[in-house]
Amino acid sequence: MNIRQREHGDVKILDLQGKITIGVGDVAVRDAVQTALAAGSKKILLNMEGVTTIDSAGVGELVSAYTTVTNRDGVLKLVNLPSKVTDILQITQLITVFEIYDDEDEAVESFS
Amino acid sequence: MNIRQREHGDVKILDLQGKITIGVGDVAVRDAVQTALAAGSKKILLNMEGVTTIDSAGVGELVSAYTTVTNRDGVLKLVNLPSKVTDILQITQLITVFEIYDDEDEAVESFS
Amino acid sequence: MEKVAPHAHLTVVSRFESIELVLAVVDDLLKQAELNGETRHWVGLAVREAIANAVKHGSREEEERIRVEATVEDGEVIVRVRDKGPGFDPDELSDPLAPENLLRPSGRGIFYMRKLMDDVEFRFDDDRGTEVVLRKQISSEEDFARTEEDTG
Amino acid sequence: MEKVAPHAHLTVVSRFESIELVLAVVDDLLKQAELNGETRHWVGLAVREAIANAVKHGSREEEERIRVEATVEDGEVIVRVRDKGPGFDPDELSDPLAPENLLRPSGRGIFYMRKLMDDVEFRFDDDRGTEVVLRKQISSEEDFARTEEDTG
Ligand SMILES: Nc1ncnc2c1ncn2[C@@H]1O[C@H](COP(=O)(O)OP(=O)(O)O)[C@@H](O)[C@H]1O
Ligand SMILES: Nc1ncnc2c1ncn2[C@@H]1O[C@H](COP(=O)(O)OP(=O)(O)O)[C@@H](O)[C@H]1O
Repeated sequence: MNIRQREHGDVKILDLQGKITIGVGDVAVRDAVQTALAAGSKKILLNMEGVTTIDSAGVGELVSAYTTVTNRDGVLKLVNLPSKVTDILQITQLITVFEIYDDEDEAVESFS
Repeated sequence: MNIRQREHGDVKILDLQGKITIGVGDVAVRDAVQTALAAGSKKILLNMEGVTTIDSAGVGELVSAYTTVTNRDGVLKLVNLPSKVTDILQITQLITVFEIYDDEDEAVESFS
Repeated sequence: MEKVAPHAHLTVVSRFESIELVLAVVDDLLKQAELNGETRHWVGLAVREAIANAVKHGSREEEERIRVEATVEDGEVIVRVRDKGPGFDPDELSDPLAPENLLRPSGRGIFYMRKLMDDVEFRFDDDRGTEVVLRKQISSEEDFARTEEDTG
Repeated sequence: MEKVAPHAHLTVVSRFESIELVLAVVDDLLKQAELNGETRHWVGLAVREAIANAVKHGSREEEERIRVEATVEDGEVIVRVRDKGPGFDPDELSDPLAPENLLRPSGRGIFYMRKLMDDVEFRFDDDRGTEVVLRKQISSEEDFARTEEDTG
């Protein structure tokens, strides 16, 4: 798991690359979201384009990120889901919990 | 196997990195030596510092490189052998066949 | 001459770092059986969940070992993951789709295994420990690789 | 509770690319047995040679399978590599140290195996194929890892 941070206006974009799986990727996602929150970001967009595998621990981490950000009056959204990630979120009916976009510009605009 | 080429005067130095093992590294070494010969190099120094593993196919490739270069009136020498490479050449009594140096400058000078 | 079915059986240390090694072995096996990348991905994910559970819930001591056995035979992938833990009651599992569980950070592993495989069975034995057996029929056309590239 | 010795048994496709997977599995096993990096390197090299031979000399058809079995038990590493080839006569091997062979590009694999391991045995069977059994005692202090780092 490799995470790059970018900013687009007041939206913090985290580009997730690789596996969000137990013991490695899951912790990396948590840390990146915590760091963004600590730095004052309230609008966080996870760009999932580079995610190759996500397991139940990774899904749990996405859910935790979502609830943590929401509890702090922030907004967390997802963009560019590979089909393998969509399928996995679908199976546990989380696809309707997250706000998901196909296009980054559209996602960024939706925050304002 | 990763091979970088350098020149020091008329000595062609090949920095070998990684595994010289069957099916991958062995072919890479052969190609690099052939390319150096084709480009007119007669003095070839194999820098073994980055070699992590060598198997019998790799040893065979070193021997072939040695005989090919020698047959074309060239000179092939080795420098910076990790102990695992030295041990392997020792076992098959090849340590005395090759001209081996501990120091690159010394090795380069020895060609002139 | 005796036929060799794709088969792997190995012990690994009970820690998350072992997952990638097991996955590499299982993936190679599924390639031997000429399964396509899609099917290999989903079977691999079920195996990840099974090993993660063995590591998380299946140790009585530090750094115990987990046994993994995988075969592809008679049109079926079978993967067994065995740990030394005390086991659990599969009837007591909570439903991850229940509204009160939907936003919980855990509790989805076995649910995924069941969705991704045809059959998931748990066996408990005081001496042998806990075993999960994952099965998937691969007789259907859609699981097989169509091209060389697809198996790569 | 039943004791689990470090153990791995797997089939791989007979091609050089399979070597790294087998080596990863064997190395993990030797780490489980707490052998140090040096010992793991040399055992690994002997295993490389055995698999390379099975791939090079041990196939009757394209892409046959090779079986590998590795254990560490009672202070001994045992690795078996079995291929489907016709075998050979170990008494007919040429000596790589003979002056006329010293500069030959091949013929050193078995010699290395014998130097790196305590015992190398070949078994031939029309039905089971060719098997090489590599053994190394690890009772001596020098094979064990002294620190955590050494096993890493
Ligand atoms: N190998 C195992 N040994 C003991 N308990 C297990 C094992 N696998 C699963 N469990 C139990 O089943 C529960 C549900 O597992 P799972 O659906 O994978 O979700 P999670 O592991 O995230 O809790 C676990 O919390 C645990 O109590
Ligand atoms: N698994 C095997 N099946 C058949 N023949 C083998 C096998 N392993 C070794 N041999 C024979 O033994 C010879 C010597 O093997 P080795 O010392 O490893 O050198 P090399 O493989 O470089 O020739 C080989 O050339 C081959 O004829």
